[in-house]
Amino acid sequence: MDYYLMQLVNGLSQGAIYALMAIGYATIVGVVGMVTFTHGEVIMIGAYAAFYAFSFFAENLFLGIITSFAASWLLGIVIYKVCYERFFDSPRHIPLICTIGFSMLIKNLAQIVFGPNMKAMPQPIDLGFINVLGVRINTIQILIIVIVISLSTILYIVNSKTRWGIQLRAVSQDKKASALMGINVQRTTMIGNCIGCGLGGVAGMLLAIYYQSILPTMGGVLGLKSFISSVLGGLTNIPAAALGGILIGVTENLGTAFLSNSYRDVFAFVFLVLVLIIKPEGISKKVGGRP
Amino acid sequence: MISNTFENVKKIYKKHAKIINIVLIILLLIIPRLMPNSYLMGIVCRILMYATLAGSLNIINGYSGQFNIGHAGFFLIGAYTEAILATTYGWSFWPAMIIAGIVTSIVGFLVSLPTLRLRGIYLAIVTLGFSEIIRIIALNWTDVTGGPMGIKGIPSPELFGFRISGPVDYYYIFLIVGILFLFITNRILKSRVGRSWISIREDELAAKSLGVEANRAKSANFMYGAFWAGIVGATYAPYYKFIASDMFTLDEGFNILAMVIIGGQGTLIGPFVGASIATLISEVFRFASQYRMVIYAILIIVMMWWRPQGLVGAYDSILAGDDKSLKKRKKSITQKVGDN
Amino acid sequence: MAEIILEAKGVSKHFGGLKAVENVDMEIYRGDIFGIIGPNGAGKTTFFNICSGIYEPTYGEILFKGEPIRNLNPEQIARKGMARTFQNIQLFKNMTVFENVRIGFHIRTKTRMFDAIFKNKTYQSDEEFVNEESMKIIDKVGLSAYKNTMAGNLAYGIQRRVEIARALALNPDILLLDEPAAGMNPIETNNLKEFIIKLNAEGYTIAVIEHDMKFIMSLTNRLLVLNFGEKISEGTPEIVKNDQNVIEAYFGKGKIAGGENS
Amino acid sequence: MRKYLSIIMTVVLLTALLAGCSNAPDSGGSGDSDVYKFAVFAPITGNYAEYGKGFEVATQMAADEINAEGGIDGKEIVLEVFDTKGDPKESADISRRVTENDEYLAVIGDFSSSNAMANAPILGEAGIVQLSPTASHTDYAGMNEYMFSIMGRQDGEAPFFSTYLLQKYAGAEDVGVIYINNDWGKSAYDNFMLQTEKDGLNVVSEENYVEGEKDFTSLLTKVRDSNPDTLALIMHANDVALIANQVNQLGWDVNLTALGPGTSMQIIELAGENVERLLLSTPFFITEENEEAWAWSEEFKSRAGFEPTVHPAVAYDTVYLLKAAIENIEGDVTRDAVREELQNLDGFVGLTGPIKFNESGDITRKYLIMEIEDGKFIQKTEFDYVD
Repeated sequence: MDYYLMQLVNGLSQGAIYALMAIGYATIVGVVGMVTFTHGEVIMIGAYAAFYAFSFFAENLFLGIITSFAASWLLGIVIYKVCYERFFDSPRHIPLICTIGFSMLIKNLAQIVFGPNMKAMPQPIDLGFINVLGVRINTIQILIIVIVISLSTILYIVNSKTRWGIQLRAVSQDKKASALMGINVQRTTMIGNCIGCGLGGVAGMLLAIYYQSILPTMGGVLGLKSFISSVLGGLTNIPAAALGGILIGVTENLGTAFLSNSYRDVFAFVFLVLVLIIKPEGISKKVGGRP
Repeated sequence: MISNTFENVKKIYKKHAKIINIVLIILLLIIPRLMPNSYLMGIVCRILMYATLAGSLNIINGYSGQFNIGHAGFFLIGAYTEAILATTYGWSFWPAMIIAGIVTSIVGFLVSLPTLRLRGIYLAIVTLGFSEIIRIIALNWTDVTGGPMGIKGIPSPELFGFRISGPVDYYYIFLIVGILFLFITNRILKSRVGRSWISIREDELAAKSLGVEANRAKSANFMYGAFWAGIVGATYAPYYKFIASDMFTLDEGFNILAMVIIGGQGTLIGPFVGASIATLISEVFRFASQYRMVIYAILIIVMMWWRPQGLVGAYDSILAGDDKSLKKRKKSITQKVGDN
Repeated sequence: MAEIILEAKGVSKHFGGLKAVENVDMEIYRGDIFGIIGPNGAGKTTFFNICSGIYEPTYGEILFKGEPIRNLNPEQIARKGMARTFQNIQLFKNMTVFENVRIGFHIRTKTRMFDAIFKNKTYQSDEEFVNEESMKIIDKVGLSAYKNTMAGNLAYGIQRRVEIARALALNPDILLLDEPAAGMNPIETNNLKEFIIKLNAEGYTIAVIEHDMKFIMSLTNRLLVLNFGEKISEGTPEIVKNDQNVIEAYFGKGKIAGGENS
Repeated sequence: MRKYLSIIMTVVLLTALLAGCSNAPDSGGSGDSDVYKFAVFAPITGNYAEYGKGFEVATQMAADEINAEGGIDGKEIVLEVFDTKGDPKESADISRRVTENDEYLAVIGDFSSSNAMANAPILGEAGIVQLSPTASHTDYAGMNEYMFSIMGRQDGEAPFFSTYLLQKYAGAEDVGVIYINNDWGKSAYDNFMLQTEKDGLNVVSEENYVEGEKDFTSLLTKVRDSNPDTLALIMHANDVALIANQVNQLGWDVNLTALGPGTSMQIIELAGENVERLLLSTPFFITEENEEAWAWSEEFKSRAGFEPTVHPAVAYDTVYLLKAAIENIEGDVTRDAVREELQNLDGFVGLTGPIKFNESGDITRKYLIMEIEDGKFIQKTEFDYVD
């Protein structure tokens, strides 16, 4: 019994990481209205930004959060300019290919600039743990969950309470109408994209701390997982994307627990496909633009 | 500019169709004699292989407007089916190839079932998931697929007692597969079946209101595309004589997709151009060493900026978007459509 | 009395709490030109969408040639002989007029993949049939001049005609036209009216949605009036014209209607 | 009908373009030029770039050293690196390119078994040696007589690992096995399991993972549930480090042993204290005590910018192996002669230990036991190892 509880906790904490990535992903897709394959690279850049901040300045968590957020934000601007800006009226596969090309570009540049090898991530926080019902939970796991919850809350408040968040939502629902209402659609979209990227960057830093290592190619699998998680949540719904991430994490870990680790990614995908077949729009109702 | 060139080429071609056809066929047949260099022939073979593979993806993405990004999965099934039949059961290449195509097309049918309910990016993610699921199964089902050890020693095909191996011989197989693909696909596209696919791509609701059974047509379309992916996979396996699951990753699927889109969706010629460009770029920039893929990636992006509908993509399609400057050109181009 | 070709029995369609169509009965006889009118948002298009299978009715039953079709999807209904046009023109904009019409022949041809690959008899006779018949229809609708023009590049009024031509290719028992005169100038409207009457004379049963009273009064022989999703009147133009409910809907309360979208 | 023929035309045009722009291999070269040219196949880009870079640096290091000492019989060694991106299709095409150019005496590489095996028929037919430092597929070297691998056969290391390291040295009783699910991991695992059965070692749990996995928590939790006293990790350095870190996060007190990473400083750098007391089997070791290897490691680090793993070390040896083989040639230096002498090479001792090829072109290495103590590798000898 303990064993399955333990696996459940593993799943939850891994799911929390997926959730964090998925929140960023859903924000991007929600406001831009296009699917992106650059998110993995955004995550990677965030992790490397924090890595260099830790190495050159101080091993301070807040410094890490700010640097990774800022670096990914900047990358978000570039992504917006390269992959989205001129393609809002184009068929959707075109920006999609652009993002695939861009992610290839960033990944290969990163291998050249950062070096292709795996590096140890400095640990800005002490790795302690607490025991809950006989299950050991690490500080970093708690930290991740706390950050996921607080970021979702902040995002929710910004989105629903501030003027600016309302603009963001308006743009994500109808770009033309928003433009008619005097909203600067281009700028709002770009900022929305940057927020999503920034969140991805923070997720990257946390991941790197959690796994204590970074690698230029770490983004590939992670980007895919964030994509899957947010699809499960209907792609644009932020809380549902977070829930989707957690569900994927739990599915993977319980799949490993009950069956075999060899098919780990299969569990996630089969679960996803089943959900999609039963509820074609993911676990939530459609909110905002349909990508 | 490019499109003008193509239009001109087409015009010239139409004028002297017969002579050009004959010259072309002779040229195609003697290319290996003109280029006895097997490195270049190897690249030509790779281009031809990818061209047909991208073409088969184009059937799905370009002609029925569905969105498949996991084409590597179909490719894998074709390759493994042929390899298993040829090594474990000692089948000869030709029947194994057909069976590979059929098996892949059955799998294509199964994958298409969710299309009854899903569309757009949701369908895309199902195909992506399918591609990974298939790959992981191939990696783990050791008894049948050799698991991580892959399948080695896949025998070369034989034709009238000749063993076909090496790119110079194989060129003809890839060429025949490619030409057959174009020939058959062209016929289908110009029939009721092809028209129904295109009508679904352009406006599914309207197509339905005209009695086109969208779901059946989409399934058939998926099966047909998958069939050719299986055939190409089956020719791929004995060409390299060794296959393993790491040859069919998602990146490979993205690669095929990029070829289709660079070349242009919705035209038969597009994927061929895309496959050629993509393969050649990655070979020509070999001198750039570690910057090679950086250049490749930049070129993909530049291509999308410069010609989003692909180098020779269809103007006369919803896939080209709503670009006003394109619309003008559409008019002149569509004059040709009436006479087919 | 003639045979009832399309019949609605107590049809309702609810979207969540919104009652777009509520308990509507309708009978269309073979050979009629049947009109459905009502102010904007009265549920006319929704009702059409139910008849053609795009929506499934929440309650009620639709009978087409005496058969229940409520569970059929649009393509099955089209096969049974119902063709329609759309309010916001759903042409294949990137295809020529000729290609548009050819797709209309889908259900009347049989070519399958196998036939196409070998270009056998089925294929050949099908292609011949389609090409000939398409030309005939294009001529009949008066579109010969635009045969090879991209449908999306045509004027609005002509696009409507193309849509009708495409629907005629199905050789339908009934033709549903959803606001065919919308966006047309008076001359075009008049031409359209004559054209519809001509079609009717050739034996097509036609149902028309319209909110232009004048147009429909002079065109149809029977009418159904919807308001807020409910039937408020039915009968010949004469009866409807004098119905108090209709007058109220159009001139009285009609002004404040429009909170919903059909 | 017309359309598709115009397509053929485009293909022809593009082929012409291809013929024009790819610098046609100069097939005029001959064996008696004044350099010895080797082709190095490595994944310089793509997901295996980490290893490709190591290949590039290590082989160049060896070539530079040899050339600084006057080359082979006065002739310089020239290496030409070809990027294969880890894609067997590219690798095969590059192989053809090499076969058509007489200048290349032998091929060093490719990194992955998939690629090396796709190349094998092509290079074998042309009669060029493919000396892969790392291709570990059990069937690779036997594919034809021109194929060589110096990774070391797993029917050597895995039984050693089971018998001497686990049973005799560590005294393990209940072992949990985790292996990477690729050709190398699978064959090491299979050989390991055979030996454990003979040795009567109790394997309580066996799990594998797909390459690229980062999160081992659930897998470790599962293995932990079966209560092993020792974990046998069959994988490369990065993954050993990740697992060691995650074992620590789980707060699990278990003995760690590893087959595969060798004495990579990478492990210690990535996992620090968490790999303290990790036992591993290795054919050679890079420690400060082993001066030659240590100097090599320092040099590699300054050139590549990261710590060497076992892969660059074996890549480094391949160049010296070819040198030794060429020096043994008595007549003309031809591709066949290189193969002949490589096969017959005796008494060669490289950075990674003695190398002698068996019939099929594989080698069986001798292994040592190392332990990490205070962030350093220490050789262990106190066990009855029958040489």
